[in-house]
Amino acid sequence: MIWIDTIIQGILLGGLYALFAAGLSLVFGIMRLVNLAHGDLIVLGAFLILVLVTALGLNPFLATLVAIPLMFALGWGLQLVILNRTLGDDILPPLLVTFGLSIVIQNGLLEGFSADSQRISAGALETASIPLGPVTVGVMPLLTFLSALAVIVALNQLFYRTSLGRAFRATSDDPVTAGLMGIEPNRIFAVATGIAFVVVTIAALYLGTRANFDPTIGPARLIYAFEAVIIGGLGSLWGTLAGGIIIGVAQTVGAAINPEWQILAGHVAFLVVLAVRPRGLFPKGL
Amino acid sequence: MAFLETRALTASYGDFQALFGVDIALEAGETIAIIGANGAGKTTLLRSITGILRNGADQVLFDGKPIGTASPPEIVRHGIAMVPEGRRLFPSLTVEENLLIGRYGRKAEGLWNLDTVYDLFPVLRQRRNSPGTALSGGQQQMVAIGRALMSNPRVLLCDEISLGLAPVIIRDIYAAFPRIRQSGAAIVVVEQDIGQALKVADRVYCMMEGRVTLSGKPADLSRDAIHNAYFGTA
Amino acid sequence: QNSKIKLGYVSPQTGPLAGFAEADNYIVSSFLQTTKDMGLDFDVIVKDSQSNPNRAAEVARELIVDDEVNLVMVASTPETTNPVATTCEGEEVPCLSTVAPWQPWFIGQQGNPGDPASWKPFDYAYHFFWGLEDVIAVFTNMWGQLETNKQVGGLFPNDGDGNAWGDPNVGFPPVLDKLGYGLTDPGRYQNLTDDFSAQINAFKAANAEIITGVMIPPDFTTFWTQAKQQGFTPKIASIGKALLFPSAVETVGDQGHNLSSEVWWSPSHPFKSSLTGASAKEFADDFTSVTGRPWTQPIGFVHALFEVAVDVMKRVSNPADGDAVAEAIGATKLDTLVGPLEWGTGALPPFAAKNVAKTPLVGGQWRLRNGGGYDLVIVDNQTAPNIPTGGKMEPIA
Amino acid sequence: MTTTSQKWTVETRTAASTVFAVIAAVAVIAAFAAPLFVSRSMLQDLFFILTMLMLAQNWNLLAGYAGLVSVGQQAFVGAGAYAMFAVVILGGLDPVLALPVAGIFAAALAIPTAFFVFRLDGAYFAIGTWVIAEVFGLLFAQWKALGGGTGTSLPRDATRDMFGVPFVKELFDTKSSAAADIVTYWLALVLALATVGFIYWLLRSKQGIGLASVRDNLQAARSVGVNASRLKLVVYVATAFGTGLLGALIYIQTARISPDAAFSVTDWTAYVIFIVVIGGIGTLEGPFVGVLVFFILQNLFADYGSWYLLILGLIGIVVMLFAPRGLWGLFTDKTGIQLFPIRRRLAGGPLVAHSREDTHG
Amino acid sequence: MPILSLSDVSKSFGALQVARAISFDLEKGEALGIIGPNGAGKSTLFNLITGNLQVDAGRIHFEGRDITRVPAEKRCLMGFGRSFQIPQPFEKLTVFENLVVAGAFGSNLPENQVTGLCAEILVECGLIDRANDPAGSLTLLQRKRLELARSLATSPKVLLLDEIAGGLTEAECHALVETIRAIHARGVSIIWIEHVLHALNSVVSRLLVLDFGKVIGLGEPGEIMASREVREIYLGIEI
Ligand SMILES: Nc1ncnc2c1ncn2[C@@H]1O[C@H](COP(=O)(O)OP(=O)(O)OP(=O)(O)O)[C@@H](O)[C@H]1O
Ligand SMILES: Nc1ncnc2c1ncn2[C@@H]1O[C@H](COP(=O)(O)OP(=O)(O)OP(=O)(O)O)[C@@H](O)[C@H]1O
Ligand SMILES: [Mg+2]
Ligand SMILES: [Mg+2]
Repeated sequence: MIWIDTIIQGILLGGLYALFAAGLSLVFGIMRLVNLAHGDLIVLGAFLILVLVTALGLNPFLATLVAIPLMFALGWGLQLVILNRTLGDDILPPLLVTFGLSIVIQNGLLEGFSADSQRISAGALETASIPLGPVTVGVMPLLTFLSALAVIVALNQLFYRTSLGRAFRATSDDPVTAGLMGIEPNRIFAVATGIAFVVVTIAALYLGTRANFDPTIGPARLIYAFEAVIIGGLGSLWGTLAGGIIIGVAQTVGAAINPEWQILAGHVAFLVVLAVRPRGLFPKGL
Repeated sequence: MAFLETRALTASYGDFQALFGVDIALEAGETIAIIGANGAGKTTLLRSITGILRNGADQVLFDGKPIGTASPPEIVRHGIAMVPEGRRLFPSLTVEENLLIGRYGRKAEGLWNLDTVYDLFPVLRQRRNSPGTALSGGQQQMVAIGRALMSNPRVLLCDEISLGLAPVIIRDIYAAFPRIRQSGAAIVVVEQDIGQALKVADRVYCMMEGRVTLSGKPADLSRDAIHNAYFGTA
Repeated sequence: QNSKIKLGYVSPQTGPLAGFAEADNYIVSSFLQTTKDMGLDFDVIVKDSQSNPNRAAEVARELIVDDEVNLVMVASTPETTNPVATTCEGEEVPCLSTVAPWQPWFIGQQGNPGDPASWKPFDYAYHFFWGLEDVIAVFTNMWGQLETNKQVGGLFPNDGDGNAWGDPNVGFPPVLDKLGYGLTDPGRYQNLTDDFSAQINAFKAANAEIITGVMIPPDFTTFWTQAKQQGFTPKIASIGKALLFPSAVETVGDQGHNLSSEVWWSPSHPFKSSLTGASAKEFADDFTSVTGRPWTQPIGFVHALFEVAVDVMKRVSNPADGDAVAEAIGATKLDTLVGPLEWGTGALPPFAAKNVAKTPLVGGQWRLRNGGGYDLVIVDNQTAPNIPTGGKMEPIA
Repeated sequence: MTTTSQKWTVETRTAASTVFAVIAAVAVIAAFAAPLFVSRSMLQDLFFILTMLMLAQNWNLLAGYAGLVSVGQQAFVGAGAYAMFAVVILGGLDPVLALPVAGIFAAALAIPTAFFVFRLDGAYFAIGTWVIAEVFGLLFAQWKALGGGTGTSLPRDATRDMFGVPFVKELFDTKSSAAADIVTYWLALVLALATVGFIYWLLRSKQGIGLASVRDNLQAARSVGVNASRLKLVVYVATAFGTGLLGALIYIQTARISPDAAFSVTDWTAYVIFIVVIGGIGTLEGPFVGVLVFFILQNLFADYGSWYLLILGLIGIVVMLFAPRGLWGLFTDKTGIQLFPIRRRLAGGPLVAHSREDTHG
Repeated sequence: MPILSLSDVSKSFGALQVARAISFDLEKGEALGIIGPNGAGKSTLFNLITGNLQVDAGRIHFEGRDITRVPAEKRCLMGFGRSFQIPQPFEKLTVFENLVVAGAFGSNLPENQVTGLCAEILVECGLIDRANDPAGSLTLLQRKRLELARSLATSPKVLLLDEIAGGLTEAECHALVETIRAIHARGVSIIWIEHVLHALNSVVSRLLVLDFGKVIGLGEPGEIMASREVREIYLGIEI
């Protein structure tokens, strides 16, 4: 009984991590860009939604819809102006630049919003739940999980059913030859980052409504997102979902044994998967 | 004025200079061949034309316009398409997707579309849903050519399309050339297979160590002259 | 005294603990104004720990070595006070700290926290605040006002506060046991955990009607939200640290009604500043009118730090004599904005008596205001009857 | 092969390096004498500079020379520091003697760690090392005898009676804490010399040129007999040793430890990466430049709180975008000056070109 | 006993089979030539022999020992030296340093003991006047010479040469042949992949023909060149 609940809560938590990770996975998969600012960008998105909610009195879901185009434009511009210059074989430039960005975002938000804990209010939804047989499932966690699922299905559709998706994959395979097809790799990358920022905004909605956030909490969640991406396998979005779920379930199961092991269990699951499958569960090209 | 022209074209990879003032000219509808030993700079020449290597603006002219500083996608929009050395199919795309992506940057109307490419290389129609890299080398080369044709180019650059192919397959591929010429495209073939090159080309340029050492009509070139141009004189 | 007296002050002005330091500017500038008016020549050098223990130790060293301050003051959570106090002790410079229960402050600075025999008092580090025994008393007094099954669920993280609260010798467990409460303590969790289902399941299984613990605000929100989703609603939730600030309570929306917490200072405390003579109420009102922000508990204590500093410096002939200053701190007897302070006398175990002065603690509940927002109402004062209550303990609906 | 008995020799020195060697020797002597004539605060600044320099040199060896971009070096800082606390508090050892213990402990941890992370490449390696460091932090947070998540402080007497402190106290006639500062400063100075000396020696040795070849072309290096994975492992373990030892030294001075502080990715890896990259990765000189820049920035702006960090972030971004080889890279590109030359120049013998006919007789 | 022996060595890249059950022996002191069309799998075969690639199936023996799973660097120490078809210099090192790496690691000697050896090889390969220049600044021909020089510095027992004569003038080609003959005369066994057949045939005593990863001929150069199959494959290149 308790174990079923533990697993279900773990899967739902995994949905949250997968949602955090999906944008990262997209960017990592297409341009091998390790974005250390991803966690802070989610926090930035949450603040944007918060501002829209408080300033315009919008419902958080509506506010997210308003935030999405803004964040898309931000991602697009960021990639075009800064991140494209860092791409290449060497992994250090993107690492350092996005780390710098992470510091800039965190401290910029601190200046703008102070260190106060904030939360986006989702009203009665916050504590609503649905009884599902022996377990009770919170509506927000469920929505989070379903959103993660929807994001991953949508990204897969985009990837495998559209001409833009073909261009993404081609550029990711071989940017030089993609250029010979008339694809501008820099613009394609900018669009990809823009889309990743849309996913970031959706993640921000759930980060902001789930619990408190403040300008400094980004990095703590980043590592789980990275773990999900890596054990999922480079470029596999379903893998990212699976990776998120593995970490989520490992955490709740670890906690059920003893809360001391909760976070450790997630990391250990990550290391175990890597020891067995260094390229992740579903590496591209298999 | 020639249709596509390079003037005193130079190119380097870092410290290493690969081209030293190359002049070639291509007339509309014409097919030229560029031959030369390994490392002579043939691929480098094509990479310069397609904008992968950037040059001085006036070092490459197309229709009289300087395009030396244009990026590869801009070159594609001008109507210059390339079949790159080593085929370079996109491994995560199927055969059909590989073909479709050829239209991404230039959706010009013309003879070539999925159907006509499949007519040209019927075997591809059967394999349309396999990953491009699961094909045999010859079939991959067909995809690479088809992919370039999908943009209905005005100039088609082919880099060593017979490389690594069995003689029969090379025959099949070159058998497609007359149809490509009929569609109006001018063609540059880079070949090490001199016999093949001489057969399809209207004119031939021979390169050695980054320079053009010989040019002319196939019929006018003697074996010895080609040999000298290839390896230098003793 | 004609030479300038230099005070160093370390607090977490940025980073996750910044809420504790939000009144610093206000307090320091009004302090400088007041002392100037009194004809005293004080200089205050403020350093930001960035909520980072490494940085806290580093800036403490800067204060001592570069700025050669006469007294180091530090406030807010063991993560800030302990590195600073340790540094001062090593440097033989007097240090005055507050806003951390005395156990994590004192025991946390001992080489081997597990071995009480090895604990030693400090020569230069002095502290004033309440201790775990006080918060335990306050919480259990509040619980005693209501009818419950006496089953308690504990939420103690693996940090300075959590380890002290959950400690089997000095923390909650032995006292609750003695008072007949059953404690379910699933274990120390890490801060910034995303899921509390293990704890919720354990509490449900134990049928806990009371929840207690010392949590950081984001974790409490996560826990409380998830508990509600899982249909777990205790009658009482008395949580330390997480519920200090109104903004933190507001983050749980309407679900914050009747959450209870420790109250170390409020505008209704019947104390006056020894510096300005302002009552707690006047002080809080002035803070709000100057900064536009609501009062919070730490502001009284930060002010009190400066009160003690002035009092001590008045009593020493040479402020640069660290030993004399330290001795003077130990001899302080002062009525401050947070209550009367006196070292060496309080109800403390012998090892800590020298370095710790205790301040009163009462219990309060957050009540949802009609127009939105929360009020902190003091509901239990058995531990300090001179602090008036504003109501009675109510169960969570 | 014809073996003519020409006297071929190899040179590495350059004019600049000779001049520099002289200046450096003077500087080192001055540095040792520094406690005589600089203020205590200056001494502490120097200690900070030296420790950051060593962390940076270690990371530079790892990432810049062996291509192992780790973002998890805090694992070894923390492990070394905790090892020191453990042997001092629980074992009663002198903190100075605890230093090598800390280094060995960190190196010993590096071996099982390598088992995991060496299966990974590039970005995966980077994230893998980060996760391992988190795991270490969480595990040490369970060590109740050292305070668990609360952390603990070094007993006052431990540093007061530390090796050399009573002596220095006598010698300089100061209080214990100042004497301890002098001792830790000297230790840092000796270690810094040893670190730079070791790295320079390594780079000039056979193993160093092997590393350089691996960095240039892994396949070709293996084909001429360079055991790339062993070299990388050796470097990884050696830097773990150095980093762990440093962690212990730093925490002798800080005297208080907690898992969050000792395993802080920002303090022990991010700033270090910043230093190396600003200065110039893959050069011995780069970390010197970087640490000075970092120190100056910190002194100028650290009191501005979040603005300081914001500026630091921006500078990092700008340098990476516009001077990816760092400030020292810019300087050498302009001047060609190298202070630690590792080029082996062939000299002697008739360096005139021989035609083949000559050699084959 | 043959110095090198391959039995049923196979290798695929995904669906592409580049070595199909290749078996042959190399006698000690022998010089063997390999020819075949582009993409036949010649360079891949070298990579399998030197351990830069792992075989999918089959065994490789060196001096009677099974070395199928021995890593590349160990094989080099055992006595394999190779050149790469596409030169792979250590670009940031000087020409001399390129040889020092090979000499010190490949022959497992202290660095200072290989100075003379490296210098002599540079003289022999005509690179001595570029000794102190970064290898990245060499021209293609010099890079190819560096490949040869570097492989010699490892003091190989078996030397694997991959297309080192392409693009040389007659005179240069002649000098190269002389150099290789001299190396051969010192007792080094040689396998040489080359399209320049006249150069190849003046050194090797046997030819192996690869096509689509299969051995389609192995024997005397004269005999092999006479076979119809081979002539057909080289149809294009014979002007
Ligand atoms: N990316 C590169 N970096 C450095 N040098 C290069 C690069 N690509 C080619 N070169 C060099 O440039 C010269 C010309 O090469 P290019 O590829 O143009 O020759 P090619 O005539 O196409 O030869 P092949 O017949 O082998 O294809 C060669 O010496 C080659 O080594
Ligand atoms: N790492 C690799 N991954 C996938 N395919 C490869 C790889 N290396 C080589 N190939 C393919 O294997 C085949 C054989 O290549 P190889 O280089 O062995 O040919 P070769 O006989 O040396 O040709 P050439 O005469 O042109 O040098 C080619 O089709 C090549 O594209
Ligand atoms: Mg080419
Ligand atoms: Mg080859």
